[in-house]
Amino acid sequence: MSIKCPVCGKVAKTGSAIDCARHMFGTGDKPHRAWFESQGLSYIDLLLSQTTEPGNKAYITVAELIEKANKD
Amino acid sequence: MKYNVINTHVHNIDGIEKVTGRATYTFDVKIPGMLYGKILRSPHPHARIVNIDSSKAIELMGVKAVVTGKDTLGVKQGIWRRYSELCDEQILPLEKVRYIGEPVAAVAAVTEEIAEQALDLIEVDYEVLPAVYEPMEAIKKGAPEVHEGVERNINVTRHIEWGDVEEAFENSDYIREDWFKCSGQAHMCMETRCAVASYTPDGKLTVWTSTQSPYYIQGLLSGVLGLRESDIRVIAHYVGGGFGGKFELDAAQFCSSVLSMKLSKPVKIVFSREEDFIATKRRTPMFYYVRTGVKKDGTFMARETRVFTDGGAYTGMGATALYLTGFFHSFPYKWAGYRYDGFRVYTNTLPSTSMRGFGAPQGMFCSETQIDLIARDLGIDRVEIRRKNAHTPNYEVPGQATIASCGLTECLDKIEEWIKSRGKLPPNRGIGISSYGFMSGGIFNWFDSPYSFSSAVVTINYDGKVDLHVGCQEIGQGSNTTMAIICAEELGVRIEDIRVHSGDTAECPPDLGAWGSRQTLMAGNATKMAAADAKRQLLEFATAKIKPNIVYDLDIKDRWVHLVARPERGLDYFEVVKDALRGKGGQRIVGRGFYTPHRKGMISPAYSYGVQALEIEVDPETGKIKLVNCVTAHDCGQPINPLGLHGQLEGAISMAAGYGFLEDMPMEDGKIMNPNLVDYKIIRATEMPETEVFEIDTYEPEGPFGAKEAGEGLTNPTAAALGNALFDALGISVKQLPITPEKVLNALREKKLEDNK
Amino acid sequence: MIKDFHYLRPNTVGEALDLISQYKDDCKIICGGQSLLILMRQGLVATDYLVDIKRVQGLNYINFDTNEGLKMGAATTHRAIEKSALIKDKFKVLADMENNLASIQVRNWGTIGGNLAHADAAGDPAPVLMTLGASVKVGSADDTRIISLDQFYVGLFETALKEDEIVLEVQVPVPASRSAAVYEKFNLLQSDQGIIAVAASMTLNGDSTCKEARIALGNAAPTTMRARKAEQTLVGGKLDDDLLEAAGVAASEEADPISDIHASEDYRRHLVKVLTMRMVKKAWEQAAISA
Amino acid sequence: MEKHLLRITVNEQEYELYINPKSLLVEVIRDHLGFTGTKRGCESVSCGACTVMIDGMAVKSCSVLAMQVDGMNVTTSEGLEEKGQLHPIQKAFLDHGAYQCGFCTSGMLMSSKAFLDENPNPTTHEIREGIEGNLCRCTGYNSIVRALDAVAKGNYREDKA
Repeated sequence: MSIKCPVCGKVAKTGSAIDCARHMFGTGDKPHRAWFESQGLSYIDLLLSQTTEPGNKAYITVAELIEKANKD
Repeated sequence: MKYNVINTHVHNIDGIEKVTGRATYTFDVKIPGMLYGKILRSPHPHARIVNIDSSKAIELMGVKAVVTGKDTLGVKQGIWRRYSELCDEQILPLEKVRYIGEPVAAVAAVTEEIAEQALDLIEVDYEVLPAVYEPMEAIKKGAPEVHEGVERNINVTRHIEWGDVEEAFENSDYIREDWFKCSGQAHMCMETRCAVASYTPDGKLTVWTSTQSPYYIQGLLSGVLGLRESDIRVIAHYVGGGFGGKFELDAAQFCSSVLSMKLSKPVKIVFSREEDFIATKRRTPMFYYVRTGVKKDGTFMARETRVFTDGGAYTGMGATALYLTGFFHSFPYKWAGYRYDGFRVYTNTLPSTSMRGFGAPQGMFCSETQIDLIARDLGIDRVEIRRKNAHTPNYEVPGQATIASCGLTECLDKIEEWIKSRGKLPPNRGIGISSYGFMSGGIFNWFDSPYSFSSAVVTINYDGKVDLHVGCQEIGQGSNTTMAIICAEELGVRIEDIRVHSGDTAECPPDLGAWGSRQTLMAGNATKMAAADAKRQLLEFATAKIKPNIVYDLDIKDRWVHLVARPERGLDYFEVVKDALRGKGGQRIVGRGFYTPHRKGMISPAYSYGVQALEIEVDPETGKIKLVNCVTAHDCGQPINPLGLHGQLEGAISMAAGYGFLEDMPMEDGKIMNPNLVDYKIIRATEMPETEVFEIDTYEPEGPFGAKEAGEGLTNPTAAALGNALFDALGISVKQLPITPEKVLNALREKKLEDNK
Repeated sequence: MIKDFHYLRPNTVGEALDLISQYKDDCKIICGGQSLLILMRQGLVATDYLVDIKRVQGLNYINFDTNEGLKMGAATTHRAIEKSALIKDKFKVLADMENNLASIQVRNWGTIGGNLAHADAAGDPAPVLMTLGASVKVGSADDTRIISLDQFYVGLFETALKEDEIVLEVQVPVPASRSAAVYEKFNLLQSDQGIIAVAASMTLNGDSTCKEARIALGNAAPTTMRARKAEQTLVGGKLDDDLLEAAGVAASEEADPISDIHASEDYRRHLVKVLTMRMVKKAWEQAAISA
Repeated sequence: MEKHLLRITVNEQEYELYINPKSLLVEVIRDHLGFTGTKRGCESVSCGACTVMIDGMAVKSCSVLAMQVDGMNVTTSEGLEEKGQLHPIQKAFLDHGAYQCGFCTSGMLMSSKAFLDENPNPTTHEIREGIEGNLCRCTGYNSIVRALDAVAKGNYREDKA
């Protein structure tokens, strides 16, 4: 199934959760940021980990939450 | 186009003074009754000032005054007069200190020695506060607050985006992520920050100082001292270097002024070299995350970049550096989708700010290093991949910039030729390349100046000598000479006919000053316009005298006023001047010119381009790098002063190569560990590589005679070229500046481990 | 700012030594002052009396004879040593070392005696002179004595000089036949002191095996030091990669370097190894072809 | 602190003055005698901006007590001209743009003069070693090397006559 952005409903071409996460990060406007906080995450801290540590930890964490959000 | 003065061999017009020791810098200024000031600085990175007791100091024989924040208006100042929240620095803070070396008090005494002794007698009662030194720490929840109420210590954020970035990534065949760390760098002007302030009972203040922008200093002093702007005269006839570190208000200027106003006596403050290292500002350290998507054939599709910069204790010009690093990180290539998010974070360290390149060297180091890695991953030639994506004339960077002239492709061709000409290199040699580009002056007006960005006044005297008054600032880059050349060319006289007046707000029109490579284009346009205005007036009289068929045009070349169509028919320039003066009732001929950019995008009216190749030799046993050759193909539009241009190029290489492998400002608990010229390494004559430059001539419609930026952008490529040369020589890529021998060695060890896998 | 002091400028060595024995701890000696004045300006050194021996008669000379060897007055400048035809001919390693010591300006005014007495472990002359088996003649008002450079350095910026003694002369014996000495420092700027510096002198037997090896390390410990373990691994050996490796490893192990902003301890040890191997090899090869 | 009598010749003019013996040569030259062409750029004898010639030798005047040059001859950049004529090295600096902000120039000129006096036919590497004690943040040195090379090659010889 193709994943929808839980905030604006955008569907990435690949439909993958990870690309949806990238979309949410990249857009990064107030509503999208708010969603991170609503999930008990911190947008800044996720950015930090993405910016400082190799690997994709932040995107993956968010992708999992998005999948979860899409399920329910 | 054949010119008489432009692009000819011209001596700097201030050369004689400089090679005979006659040039008088602020450092040399001595006036009757002058006192000497010294500044007491905080030993703590973060502390509340509870009390300052200067009673003992004031009793010391020879001490005339001690001032603290309480003796000032307590204005939080900055160049950001349009954005008051970014004006966050009290030069003598009232509440607390935020970095080691921040001023807390200043003393004036009859000698420097007594002033220094007095500092030891001032008792400051500090309440030491928890401090934070790394942006990645400062931004975490619960980190100490550098400025009260600034959440997560985030000072400014900048976002740049165009195209559909997600889609561009989806359409990419290959995506690469890299992490980089760029260090700070000291401007290290040979003349340290210094000022002589003289306040007189008539309420007027004169300040001799070492600055890149007398007009900014005049305006800023007016704000912090509560004086009328025009009652402040700022004089900077000779300036011992600037490099982006001398257009903000500094403690030498502020404290000497406050002391002088208190005493109505001249006060001189000269920073020691150590003060200049620990208590001015520095190039902005940056953490870069870069994710880039490309097609199999090397076409750049998408780039997403996140940057955290170490802002230090105050904003300085760091907010602009944060924006420009993000923009020039995309430069000089075309991207279907580009997204940049930058965060500037306060820490309890020396504030960071603009420095030659204004954020671009960091952005380009990360970009150009990754491009070489991508080229290797895809098996594409490194010149080819750059050529494929290069900016071209009349390209528009969506929503950001409109490019007119652009010689990047020609530059790449030239450099490719040169690399081929080197043939097969001996072992442990490598050549690295980096493209670059830069702005020709920022369109930004954070200062909210009501004046034109640049102005010029040309006055022709009875004897034909021309007085050119400009507000643009000579700091060694040769702007006085450039303006003299432009004026002489436009007016049709010789360089020796021009006398340039600059560096004095009482004599010269306002001008934003020497930063962002703006003067050749902006002050150059103003000067050209003023000269044209004066020439028009001369030609009116000449026309009346020659009485040509009115379809004929007149012009002046090399002091000969003539018909363009029949050059032999004309008059001597000096005769025409004499007649014109009489015709004007004895008034000297005065021409006015001014320039302010309009409808030129977000950044600059024009962009320079180039490609640099750096050949190095590495000792694989020690990791030591030796610079061998540095060749640059350079599109700066129409060169105005070739001698000055070459000097700018070589100077930029020495400074930028230093950034690449030598210069760093390591800290422990907020304390800079190398605040002296023994431990802070600067390239000396023996470390400088041979240099060669190919001028790629283009014509920039927005620039005077087609000229554009020529000195600052050259700081952008060298660190990247150095890293890429190491990659070429040994196949290792060091992503942390500076690239020290130890880092090279560690990278070699890691490579061995991987190769053995 | 420099603290006030009484300035004394004796004309003869005798006068100088009398003043020093009179003021002892209360006086400091300045010769070239290229290092001392920096410390005084930083307030790290203050003194009541400053005795200036820069122009004292009879401290500025370079002599050589085939029995006594080389003798240099303490006030001989670095530049004089660098330029001396005699030294270029008999002790090329000294001239080469001087040529890379700081800048011409410093070499023009700074002196060999002052440099050795300053006892900076990163100083260039000490390791070279050590490998050449040099000694210093030191004197007080009462008498003079000879101290081998090996015994001269006792701690960080500390020498074996008594409070009333000064360095008068540097003595270098005539090099043995089939011997050669070389020196290299690792730095980022050519005129800098070494982050690590290594000097080596090799003396060979007729069969080109190692008869004697002297290795000295600069900036690898609180004082300039001999790498004796490394030397021992070489004695009797033939020049090959394993032996060089062994000597390099030994030197890097007996070194006692610090970590600072210029290099970590590990990296310094690595440099000791690399430079030791290079210097031993170079000296060995030069000795082999030397008469 | 008792002052000492200093007899010193600067740019061929003899001076006698009483100074605190801790005065550095650069302080006497700049502050007492007013030859401000000589600059100061550091406190660590690193930058060379204060370079002067003492009896023909290039020396950093911040690294020497004035009393140590008692009775000696000092030349600063102000002493290079002869009868209003620029010295060949000064002309070469102009022709080659071997200065920008100019703050290091006086010291650079004195190192250059002393170096070429001693070594009139240097290689370019020797020239680089000759000025390595002088920092310049503006030029990258190569224009200075070209200027000195031109003087050494005799391009300004007619000026020397």
